Order: sequence, then structure tokens, then C-alpha cells
Amino acid sequence: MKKKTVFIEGAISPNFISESIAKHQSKHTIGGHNIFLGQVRADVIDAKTVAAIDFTAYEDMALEQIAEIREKAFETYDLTCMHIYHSLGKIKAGEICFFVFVSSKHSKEVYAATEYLVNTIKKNVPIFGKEIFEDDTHQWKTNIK
Amino acid sequence: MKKKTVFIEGAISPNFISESIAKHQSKHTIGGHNIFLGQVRADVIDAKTVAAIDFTAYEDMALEQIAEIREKAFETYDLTCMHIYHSLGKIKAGEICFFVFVSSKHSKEVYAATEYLVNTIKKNVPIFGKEIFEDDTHQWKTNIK
Amino acid sequence: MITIKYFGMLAEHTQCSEEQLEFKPLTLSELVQDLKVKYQLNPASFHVALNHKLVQDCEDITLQLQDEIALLPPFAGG
Amino acid sequence: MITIKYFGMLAEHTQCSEEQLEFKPLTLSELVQDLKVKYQLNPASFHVALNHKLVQDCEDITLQLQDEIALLPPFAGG
Repeated sequence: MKKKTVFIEGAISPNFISESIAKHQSKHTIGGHNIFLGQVRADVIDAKTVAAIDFTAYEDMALEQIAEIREKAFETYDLTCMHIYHSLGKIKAGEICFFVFVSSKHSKEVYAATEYLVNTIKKNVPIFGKEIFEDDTHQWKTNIK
Repeated sequence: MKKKTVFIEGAISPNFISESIAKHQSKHTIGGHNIFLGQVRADVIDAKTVAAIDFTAYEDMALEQIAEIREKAFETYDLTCMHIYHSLGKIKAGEICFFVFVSSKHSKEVYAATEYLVNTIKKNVPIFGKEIFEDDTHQWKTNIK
Repeated sequence: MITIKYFGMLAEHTQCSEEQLEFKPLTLSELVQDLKVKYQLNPASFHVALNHKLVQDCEDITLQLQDEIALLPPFAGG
Repeated sequence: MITIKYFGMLAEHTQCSEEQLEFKPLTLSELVQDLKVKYQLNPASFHVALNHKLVQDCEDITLQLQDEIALLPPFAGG
């Protein structure tokens, strides 16, 4: 299974996203793109506000899981391209930490494909997040379904 | 009903998209964005290849329809922001002509909201497209469900 | 006066995107019938909008002064 | 040697992200039990991965030379 680049050190910049979009303009069979962006929320928990999330991952296992999820998505949905990026390190509230980008000939399948990818990655990929509050205390984030 | 800017003369640039994303980084209650991008396909029809689509619209009616669709989407889905842009004029194959951008506290509702917006706009908004072939002949595009 | 607008393939066919007609107290269906004859339009190929709203049944609507009527071919946005 | 990796709140708790242990022919569940005792871990708070695959039932698995075991707290990607 081919392992594509997934992890990016630091936040995913709007500029990185626009460059990814621009790269697809030479692919003239694509009719629709769907993009999901995860942005760090300044959640208030017990009167303390989240200032950033520090992400770590079990990278080898995560890349294998994501390669499997990619293959499954290509089998299930009629997609031309699929790109998945996740940040590592400290990502501040308002910054983007997760970028899922799916392209297809027609628009019909892209929404379900994106939803499948986002939910399966949240559930099955070993990525860990330390929510750092403004007062420098922290708690560990958990993806509860 | 407030009418927001929807129509853009010419293609929607990746840069315009990244600027829209960047503007949302100050909104710290947003946890997920979903973006749909419609890209002009170089379809081959009876051995002729589409080189561009020339879009026109019944603008006054289109803006009223889109304002209604926006209100309905805000009622139906738990959204923080919603932006809709469509190109007018000649958009070349590979260029982006349609940009739907939805943001929410959580990721759960953004996929269905985007799909609803894209499908309802295609079906109910008076936008017309002349598919121009490489030999400069043309045919009129029709959104068939 | 009333205003008639044509879009897309209909504007191409009529070679006209907008025209003003003197007001007469016709029903909308009578007006549309007149336009069909004038431009040899295929009625299956367009919808009618009155003041920015699609009209399903033109029979019962009587034109008002300054109405805006539009003949709309199939939509192709997205 | 076998390798044990700790992540997230578990690495914080053990104050260790990776350690090498001398190979012994234990089952995976025996190894995990040893680690629980060593670090006073709460078994409800983590999953076990063996060579990059989540393991549901550690009972029947006997460790092999150069296995990589990871203790994984709840995932938080996205």
C-alpha cells in the first residue's frame, strides 16, 4: 500500500489549500470538489478557554490506517482524487488542523465520500490531542461518537 | 430578505477561496467547514470537446431564490456561516465556476447542508450555460436530475 | 408598459434579451401564446416567471401594469 | 527485544514515549498486565496495538521477537 504524505508540522494554511485546488485545474474530467476543513475551536470547558490543541500521532500506524481508508473510499465512491492532511504540533484556536479533499466527475458522490473519510479518520486513526487552555493547564481531547 | 453578493464576473480563483477561508479564522466557535467547488469539465459530446461554458443569469430572480435557499438552509441545519458564489461569463475547462462554503460548530451537519445548497441551486436558480466547443460551435447546458 | 425578458437559448432564438410591450389587460397565458406565435417558440422548452417567481398555471393570472415576465429555458447553474 | 510505545495521556502518565524490553515468550495480555502494574494504568483508558494493528483480544497472542506494542489512549484526530 502506497503511503501518501498526510502529516504536516503546524497549522494548514489557507494558501496550502488554494495551491492544492490550483493543482487540480489541469484535470479536465473533474466536475466537482468537496473539501472538509477542521478548525480548532476555542471551547470553554469549566470556565477555561481552549487556546490551542497540541496534536501527536502514532505515525506509522496512522499512515497504514489512512492508506486502508483511502482504498476503501476509492472502492465505494466514484472518485478521481483524494487528499488527506492532518496537522501535528500546536495548532491555535481558529487555525486549520485537518484537510480532506475529494474530487469526482460529478458532484453526486463527493459529500458522502468526504463524510466517510472524516468520520472514519476521527474514529480509527491514532491521533492524539492535548487541549491547552489559556492558563497553560491542559486536558486530553477525546473523539466521542 | 438581504441579498448577498453571489455573482462573480469570470472564474473563481483558488486565491479567492483561500481568502474566504482565512476570513473565518477569527471565528473561534467554528469547528468544521465544508466547501463544494464546481469545475468546468472538458466533456466530449458527439466527438466535440467542451472548451468553456458561458454563464448568464436572470440576476434579480436568482438573488431572490438564493436568499430563500439560504434562509431555508439556516433553518434546517445548525450553521454558523454560509457563502455562495457563482461565476458569470466565459469559464474555461478546469476553472471553477461555483463555490459553496458552509461552516458549523461541529462537522456533523455540514455535508448535508452543502449537498442541499448545491442541488437546490442547480435545480431552482435561473442560471444558464452555453457550452462552447473547441471548434467554436455551442450547445445549451441543461441540469438534468 | 410590461417588460418581457428572454434568457439563454431563448434569447438566442428570439435575438432579443428584453422588450417592452404596451400594457393590455391580458391573462399571462394569452401573452405567452402571443409570444409563442411571434417567435415560433416550443412551449415545452421554457418556464414562465412573473415578477421573479415561477408560474405553474398562467391561465388565472391577469397582467398588471409594470409586470416583468421572463421566459426561462432549463437551468444550468453549478 | 520488543518495543513498547506510549502515546498522549499515557505517555504523559508513564513519562516515557518508548521503551525496549528484553524479549520473553509472554502472551500479549501478560505483557499488558505487567505494564499496568508497573505504571498503575487504568485498563479502561487505552487500546493495545500490535505491529500497527489494534488488538481486541490479547489472550491468545504470544509475543514474537521484535514485536512493536503500542498503548493508545482515545483518538482525537480531526
